[in-house]
Amino acid sequence: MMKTSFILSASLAIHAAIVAHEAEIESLDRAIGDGDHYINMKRGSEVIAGMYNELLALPEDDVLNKIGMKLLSTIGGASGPLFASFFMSMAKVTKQNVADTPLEVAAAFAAGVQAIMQRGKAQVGEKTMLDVLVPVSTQFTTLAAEGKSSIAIAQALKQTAYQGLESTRNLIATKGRAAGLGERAIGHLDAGAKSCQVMIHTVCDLVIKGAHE
Amino acid sequence: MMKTSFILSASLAIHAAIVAHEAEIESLDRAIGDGDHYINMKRGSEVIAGMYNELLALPEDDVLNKIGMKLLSTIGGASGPLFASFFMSMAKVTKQNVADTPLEVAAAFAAGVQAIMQRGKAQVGEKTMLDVLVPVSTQFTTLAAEGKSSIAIAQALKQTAYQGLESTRNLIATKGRAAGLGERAIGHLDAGAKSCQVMIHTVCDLVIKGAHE
Amino acid sequence: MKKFINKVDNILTESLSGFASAHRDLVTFQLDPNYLTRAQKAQNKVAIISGGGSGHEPLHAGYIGYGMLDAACPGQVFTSPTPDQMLAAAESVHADKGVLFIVKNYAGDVMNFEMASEMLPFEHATVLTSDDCAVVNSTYTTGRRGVAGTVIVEKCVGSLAETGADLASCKALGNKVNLRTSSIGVALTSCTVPAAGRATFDIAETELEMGVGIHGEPGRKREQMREADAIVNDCVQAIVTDFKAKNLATNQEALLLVNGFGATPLMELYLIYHSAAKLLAAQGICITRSLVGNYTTALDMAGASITVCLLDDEIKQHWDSPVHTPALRWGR
Amino acid sequence: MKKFINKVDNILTESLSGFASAHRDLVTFQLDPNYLTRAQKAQNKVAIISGGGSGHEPLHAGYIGYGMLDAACPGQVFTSPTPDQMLAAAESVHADKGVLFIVKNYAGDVMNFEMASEMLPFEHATVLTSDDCAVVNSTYTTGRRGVAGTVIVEKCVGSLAETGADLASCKALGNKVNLRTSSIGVALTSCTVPAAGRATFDIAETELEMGVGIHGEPGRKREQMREADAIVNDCVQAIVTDFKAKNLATNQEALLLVNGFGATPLMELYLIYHSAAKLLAAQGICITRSLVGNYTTALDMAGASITVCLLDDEIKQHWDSPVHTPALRWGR
Ligand SMILES: Nc1ncnc2c1ncn2[C@@H]1O[C@H](COP(=O)(O)OP(=O)(O)O)[C@@H](O)[C@H]1O
Ligand SMILES: Nc1ncnc2c1ncn2[C@@H]1O[C@H](COP(=O)(O)OP(=O)(O)O)[C@@H](O)[C@H]1O
Ligand SMILES: [Mg+2]
Ligand SMILES: [Mg+2]
Ligand SMILES: [Mg+2]
Ligand SMILES: [Mg+2]
Repeated sequence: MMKTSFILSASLAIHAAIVAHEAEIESLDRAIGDGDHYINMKRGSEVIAGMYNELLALPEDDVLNKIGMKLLSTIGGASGPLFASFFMSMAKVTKQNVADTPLEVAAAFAAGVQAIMQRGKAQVGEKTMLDVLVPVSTQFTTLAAEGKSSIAIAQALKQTAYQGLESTRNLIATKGRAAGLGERAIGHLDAGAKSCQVMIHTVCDLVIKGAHE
Repeated sequence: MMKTSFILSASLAIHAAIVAHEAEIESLDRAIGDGDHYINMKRGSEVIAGMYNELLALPEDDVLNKIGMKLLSTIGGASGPLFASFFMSMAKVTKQNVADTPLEVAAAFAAGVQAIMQRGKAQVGEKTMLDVLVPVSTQFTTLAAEGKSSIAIAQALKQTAYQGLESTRNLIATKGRAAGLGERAIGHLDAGAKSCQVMIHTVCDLVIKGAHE
Repeated sequence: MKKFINKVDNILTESLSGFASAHRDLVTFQLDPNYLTRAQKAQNKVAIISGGGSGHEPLHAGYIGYGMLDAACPGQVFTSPTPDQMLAAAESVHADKGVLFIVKNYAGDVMNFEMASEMLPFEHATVLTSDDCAVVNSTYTTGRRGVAGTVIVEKCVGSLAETGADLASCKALGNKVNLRTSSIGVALTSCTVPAAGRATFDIAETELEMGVGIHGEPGRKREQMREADAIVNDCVQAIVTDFKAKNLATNQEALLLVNGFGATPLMELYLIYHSAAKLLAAQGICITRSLVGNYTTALDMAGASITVCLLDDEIKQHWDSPVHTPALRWGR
Repeated sequence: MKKFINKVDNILTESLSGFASAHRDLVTFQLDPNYLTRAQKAQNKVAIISGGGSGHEPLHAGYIGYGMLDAACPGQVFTSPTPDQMLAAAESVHADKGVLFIVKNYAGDVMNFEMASEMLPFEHATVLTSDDCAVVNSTYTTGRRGVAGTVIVEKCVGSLAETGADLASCKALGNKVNLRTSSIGVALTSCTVPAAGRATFDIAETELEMGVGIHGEPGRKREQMREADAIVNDCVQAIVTDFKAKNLATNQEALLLVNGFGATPLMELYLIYHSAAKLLAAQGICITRSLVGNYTTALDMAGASITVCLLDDEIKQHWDSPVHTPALRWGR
């Protein structure tokens, strides 16, 4: 399932999706953050898309690790080290156990999300990207354990990601820049949650499309 | 004609007239100057109006000189030393020869205008207050020499002052701040010319009103 | 957005190149990864390194030089720098007495410096600055933000490091200065992040943002614009309340820093200083050291912050000692 | 208009009081007539006095102190000070070697200083600064305006005066520096005079004013906004053309001052510096001295000016010599 070719296709699709959502992502971080999240995501996804040829011949875990390292030195801000930790941690799990079955991929994904939680010292409910990533990861693992097909899982996760994003709307932020805003953050979606939802949506679509081909 | 009581009435009327013309004077200096001419004129005329009681018992030349000195230390900018020189010079002439007849007043006025020209090293046609003051002074002397009545002179001078003001519209400035503007100054009236026109108009009205009483 | 720029993507390198060239006697600029160091490497001292998003100039690169920083790592505008910059800077200025990172307390800065620290092959420590008292409910959050008080921390720690003090002492002084420093900021306008091309927030002619940070994030509260004394009074009260909450005695000498955010003229900053010094005196805080100007900015934001640092003999000594950097210089 | 003020009428005294209190080791402020002097009166030297309308801070009061001015007379905002201020200041700082007035060439400043000079009971002279090369057709007018180059004149003359040089030498050096200095300014926005309460001119997001002075007067030309290199190139060309018109050889060392008008961030000023230094080098002018920051402002105007001073050994010596003022300090 998670072949190098898939990872690289996903990276191109993610870059395109981020760019397509410029206005939304940008305005969210402008409303309750400092307005740079879109630029950060674009800079990061662009650089990874540009590594396509360089990564094509490498094994999956190497690809994931190189993506993590590159994001670490490219994005900066809060999202940089978080996404970097995600990929570097996924790489470690994938190296030990090539992620082939949905259950294996779910385990790698869970390890990535775990790394974000550790690096950011944050939990669900703090109005961050974790409000998307944690429920998605939990459901991913559950559905995979139930033996659901990739396509069914992908369809479900799109939904979950969207719900996670929406859940940030009525939260007070206790992590990230919006934490300075107190109640003024209520009513706004979290920017990092939005870009995670967009990325998950994009990758799920890729899985669905791939399964149909 | 130019008694202390008249000078002091004129100073009150001038203060009121300047304030009444705030918008016009202010916007002219904002358009091709630095925007402070109204504030300068208001500060100056207010201080002089406030000296009413202190000046009431003094002889004319003393009053004129005190007004000049006070303006010198109150207005600043280009208009401060110019108006100060005007009054201090009028005072000198008045001391030598009490300005009683129109001709004597015209001579004192001419001396004041002369002092402005010397201090500012400027002539008619340079888009300054002199474009009002010089023609007014010339005509004042002419009409007085012709033996015209104060009221006739006052009526004529209002007209001349207005024409002088209008003459600044199509000039390029070669003195004062607008000199930096080149052709961009064309189409705008000069702020200092405007306040001189307003003051002359006001004093002439006072003369006309006084003659009718 | 009207700015003196060529291409948005090149602002940082062009500006940093100009900075390094204008101050070539003091600083050297390395590209890719970006970092700046003193022109002459210092020996036998703890290497003091700071960094953070760009847009706060002269913070931090303007404070490189004798008596202050050894290196600075500029990130993208309002975006924390990355660990590779910090590692390269540390590698370059490290002089066998360890490395001290001075980091403003923002999630991004903290995490990036943390990851750099984890990879650093030599002795190191970190001072987190968190002088912003605007976010009152601090148990709730990851802690307060580091703002203009960071300059005071960098000055004092830099001075101590110059004496050959060890890493632990430098860190301890940094923490002490940070504890005794409290700041709060007020914005009259938003700033415009060049890459975004438009103002981060909208604000009416009759409004102000109270308790803003230095990134154009909205503040704690949108309030009505009012006269300077009233605004300053609210700021001073917040600072004094903060000192009391920290159990710091306020009847003592203090340093008053009135910091412009970038578009507020000196005339207004000195007027704020006048107002703040009077109000602080009424609270028993006597101002004996002062700094007024643009020291920790938020691009082109109109606004200012007030910072008070409660002095003791040690802090005074290290504030007064000679410093020679592009943005702060005295005594040599 | 949003500004940190209480009553418009009190801005100046409140701000100057704050300034004097923040720098009480260096300056003393006298009220009514308003002037500022060094906190310690200097002896055995020509007294150097400057002054002008307020709104250009730190000019001139920020340059009072060792190696620069003895006193400064601040007028109302953008309005020349009055002769009584100058007389009182001269009386206070005069030390039997005469008084040198440094005056920016504006009708108002010139006339007020002239009237003060006529009343001054001791030896005196005046240096008129006129570094602004924006007004090309100068035979037409009362001459060019004095802008940011005034800082360089004040620094060099102040340094020479400190050596005990006589009045004529100080005046001669001032004239030389002024002759060898050329400036031009660009505004991106207007400023707002507090008493007027609104912007002096309107300007679109796509426009700039080329060749502005420092009072919010419109410049020589309204032009299309364009990239920094193109703007800077036009400025550099104007300056080089001016030097050529003055028959000054341009293949020599120079000082480059990139001056912010008040609301332009350092990031952009250093970017302008980068661009200007490159373009000047292409013309054979090699920048060996630099100053970048808000040194001669126009309240809250966004914009910047570029000043080039062609150096010789004497100017270099007096630029490099120690100076200790609120706004410029090095060497002590
Ligand atoms: N401690 C944290 N844990 C998880 N996610 C976080 C944390 N802090 C911030 N984030 C996420 O990062 C996003 C902001 O990223 P970005 O704008 O790129 O960085 P910065 O906040 O430094 O400007 C937030 O919207 C939030 O989702
Ligand atoms: N050299 C001069 N001779 C005569 N009048 C002058 C001269 N220079 C300026 N003025 C007048 O002064 C007016 C400006 O006065 P004001 O705005 O008070 O001073 P400033 O120009 O210093 O801001 C101009 O509109 C012009 O009429
Ligand atoms: Mg952000
Ligand atoms: Mg004016
Ligand atoms: Mg950021
Ligand atoms: Mg003026």
